[in-house]
Amino acid sequence: MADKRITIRATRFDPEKDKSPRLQSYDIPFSDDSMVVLDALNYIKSHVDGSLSYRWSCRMGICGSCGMTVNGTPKLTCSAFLRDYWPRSVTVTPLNNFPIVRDLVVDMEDFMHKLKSIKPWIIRKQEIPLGAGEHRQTMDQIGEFRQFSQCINCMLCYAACPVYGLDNEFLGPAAIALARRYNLDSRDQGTKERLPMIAHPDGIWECSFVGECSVVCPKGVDPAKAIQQTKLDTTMRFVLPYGNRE
Amino acid sequence: MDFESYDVLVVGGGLAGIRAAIAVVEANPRLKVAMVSKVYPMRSHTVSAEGGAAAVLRPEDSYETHAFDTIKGSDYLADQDVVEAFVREAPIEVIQMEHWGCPWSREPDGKISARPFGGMTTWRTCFAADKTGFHMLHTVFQTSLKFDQIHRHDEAFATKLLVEDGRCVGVVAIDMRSGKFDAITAKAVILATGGLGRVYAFTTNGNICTGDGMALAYRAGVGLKDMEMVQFHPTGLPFTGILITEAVRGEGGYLTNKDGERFLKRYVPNKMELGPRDIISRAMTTEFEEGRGFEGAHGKYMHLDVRHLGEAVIDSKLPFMRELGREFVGIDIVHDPIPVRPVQHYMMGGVDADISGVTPLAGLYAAGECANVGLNGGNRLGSNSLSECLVFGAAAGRQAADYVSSARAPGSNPVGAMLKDETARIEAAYLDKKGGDERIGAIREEMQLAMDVGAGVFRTREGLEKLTKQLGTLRDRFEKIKIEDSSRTFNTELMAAMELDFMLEVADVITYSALAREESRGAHSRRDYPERDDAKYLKHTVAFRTDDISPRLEYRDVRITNFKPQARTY
Amino acid sequence: MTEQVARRPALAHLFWWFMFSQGGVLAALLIPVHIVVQGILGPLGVVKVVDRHYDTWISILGNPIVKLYLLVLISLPFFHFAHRLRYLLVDLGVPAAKSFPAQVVFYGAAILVTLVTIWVLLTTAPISLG
Amino acid sequence: MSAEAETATRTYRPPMGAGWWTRKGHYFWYMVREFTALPLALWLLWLLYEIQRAGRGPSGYYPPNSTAFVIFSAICLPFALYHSFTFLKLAGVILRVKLLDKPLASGVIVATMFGTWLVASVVVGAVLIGFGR
Repeated sequence: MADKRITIRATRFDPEKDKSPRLQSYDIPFSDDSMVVLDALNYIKSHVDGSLSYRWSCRMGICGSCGMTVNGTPKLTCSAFLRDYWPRSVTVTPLNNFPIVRDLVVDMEDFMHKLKSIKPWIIRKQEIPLGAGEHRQTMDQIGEFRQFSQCINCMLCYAACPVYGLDNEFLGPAAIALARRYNLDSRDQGTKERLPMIAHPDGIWECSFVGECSVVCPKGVDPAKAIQQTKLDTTMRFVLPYGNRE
Repeated sequence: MDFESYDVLVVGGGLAGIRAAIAVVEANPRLKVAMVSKVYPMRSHTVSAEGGAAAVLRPEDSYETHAFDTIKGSDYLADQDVVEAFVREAPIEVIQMEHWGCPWSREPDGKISARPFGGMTTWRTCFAADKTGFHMLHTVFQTSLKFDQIHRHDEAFATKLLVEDGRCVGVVAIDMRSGKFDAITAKAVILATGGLGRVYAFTTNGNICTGDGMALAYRAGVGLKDMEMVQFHPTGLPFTGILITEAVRGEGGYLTNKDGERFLKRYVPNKMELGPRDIISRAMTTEFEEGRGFEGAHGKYMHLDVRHLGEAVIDSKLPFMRELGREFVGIDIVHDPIPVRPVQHYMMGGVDADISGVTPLAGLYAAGECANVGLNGGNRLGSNSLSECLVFGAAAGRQAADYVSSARAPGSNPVGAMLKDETARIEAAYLDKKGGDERIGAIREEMQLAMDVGAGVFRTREGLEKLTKQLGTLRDRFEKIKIEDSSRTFNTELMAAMELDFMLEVADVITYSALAREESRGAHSRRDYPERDDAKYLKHTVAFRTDDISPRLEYRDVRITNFKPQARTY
Repeated sequence: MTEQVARRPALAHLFWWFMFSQGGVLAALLIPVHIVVQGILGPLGVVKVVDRHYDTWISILGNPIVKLYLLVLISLPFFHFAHRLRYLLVDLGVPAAKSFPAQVVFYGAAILVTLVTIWVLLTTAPISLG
Repeated sequence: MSAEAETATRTYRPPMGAGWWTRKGHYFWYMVREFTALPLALWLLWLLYEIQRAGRGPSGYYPPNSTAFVIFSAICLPFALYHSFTFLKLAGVILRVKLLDKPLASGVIVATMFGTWLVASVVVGAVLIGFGR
């Protein structure tokens, strides 16, 4: 078999030198059908151009660091196979809607603040002592929130969300899905405490249900569903006479 | 010059590091904690742990059996007092995780469920489906967000421990975003930087597992203990090394060779697929050598077969495995066997630390995979490591909190000088260096392949000696590296160079420690010394850095309490 | 984040979203059949429709249940439309559509349509149960 | 990362552009969904006008039958159907209904929504046609 090759075009941006990002082309061997886009970037960094910067670690789709835009779609590059693009070229750009720090690295500090703001921890009126053992929780009760607990904070949903792109004040898909994860946990009593942040004008109400967040989510979290359900539940709290309860 | 100063500084943002940070502020809410991590904490490699966390929670179980299983699993190299304390603390920590929101899988009555695991005589591995590490890490990280006393320095790479008057008072770290060097000072430092799997080519470990904390401590004069004990997990996916959890076997999966035979009957007839990792990895390697493995595009492999478990069990207990199979191999594990082969997975050895994480250097503590507190000995049992991170992370945190109540704050004068020296060293060695022509990537790949061959599942004197020479050559070539990236902003090439520097250091320690242990114990299997030798080697290896190429090795007796060493058969 | 302390659930947003969703359901369930029957089949003469003759039309418009139905049919969807069109402007790059004055204009228009509908329904045909 | 470092480095924020919704089919169809509001609003305003016209008395009343009006309705109809289809489907996906303590599958809820649509259409259609002459 003749040596297969593939063209990778990657965003280059060094704030110390460049005014704006540009694309650089690399022609590299596509030596193994199991190669993913991340392998291609690693090949470039090891053998062609050591200055290409990007984040990655687990390369098994769970650490959430290698999210980039691949041919226009937000993807985890560790599970985007080159064979699905070849013989076309692959264009790798940073995740949309985030400030670019360097090359393929984006600034996600905004999310880190938002994550904290929704109080993603178990809130209880009365803590039970460790000696009393575990809270009882059935698999059905876990089923209520399991889907929303699968978020790996990879930021693909924020990159896909035009509402966030148009206005970064929007709380955003992952943060709201995680708030819902705790609200639905039978051990948690903090729904009311999270309400001011969730039902804020920059919270759930800003979402216009484009739904692309759920399309790109690599873990099936379905943040769009989480947001609409939270809108509905929050509304019911106030509309139904018995709704505003804990 | 003023530096950001804290009471306790935690290096590393994985399960052990975050647990330690929380333990500090729980012990004393007035303490200020810094957490320095080279990645955002939820990217830490804990996230990839799948199978579960061991703890005695069921009434039928007992501390004694958990302790015995762990000690036998360690091939009697574990310190038995440490193991006995560990098994008592583990259930408390697992309950603590439950209170913090970890979605543990449950029994019908709502209690935390458990599954069987390799080397454990009963069901005691608590799990959250097959994403246990992911759920635990996100739970503990998100819980840590409620403590305003914990100040995070995300994406900051620690390059050196600051040592003043014989005590550790902080680190020099480079902020990836700005490229700025900073001294972050504290009265105590807890290392929780994880493993070193990237020293090997075929590993389950993420890109970030480069042995940083071990190298930092080693360079500060602290010994590295039992570094020859490298765990190879029997079931990694060929090519990627992605881990297929031991829980697959725990839930009843079969390992079969190319004749369709469950070959483990020749090696661990009583435990079969639930044998310990070191023995099963050797069994697979032996089968490969004797021609009974499958031949694939990415080397030899075996089949891990769960088809008989049925879709319902797979989807409730092993959903992530099905996802990984689909995503990365293009198979549905409900209908197809999974190709697997042994893969580097875990480092039993690490920074010499005691039962409370205390190291010989005052003010320095260590916990998690980067530490060796004496729990895992020659072979760690699956699902003990997540519990270890919790138990010993918390212990180190409490101990450090106690220590800083009486320790004085570091002075800024010597720290300023040390920061200047370290900045100058890195600039001279990497950033301002001219004329190098060696690529980091090339040296790293050669090191990894050499380690796979020389310090793998089976070792020999010839292989290890050859490896020391190869590593020496690579070290020489490393002096001539070229950094193409001249930017200060998010310079991942600079970070990769410093990581490679650390890896070459720990690779050396692994090799020399392995060369000196002339016996086979746990994961350390010498072809030329196939028997365990309790008379000579019922001892920990402790390696110290010297100015010479090879480390100085000391041996320390293993602490035996209730379990006399006996033949290890399953 | 100090602003967090001051944050309260946005009850106005909650109310308008509630109206939006109710209007959306009604529009989805009812509008297509009206368009098909009154807008296409009737004018083309395919079927006989109640608004084709003055007396059938005026008599059904006199029915109080019909009046109520028409009020709901016409006014509620306008709260849906107001919301969507406001965000359509946001999507097209007009962030001013998020502002309070814009909310007054859009939701005010929906209220206006409601008032006009009430007036029209009350003045068109006298209420009769015949 | 410290606040100081954050301000020390410059970042590049790519502009979003008002044409973002043309980049992807999904975005485009979302915009179409939102746009349905406009034709539907116009059609309802026409209906309101029709009702008002009936109030002017029998002498000037003529049934609505201009070609332009049929064309206008024919244009509105696909938008109406698209709104109904998307709204009912999405509402079905987000609604959580429990029956005997078991959550109902969203497929069942979506089917119920479409069933309700069918029944409502038949009833309203029957009244509009049944009282016609």
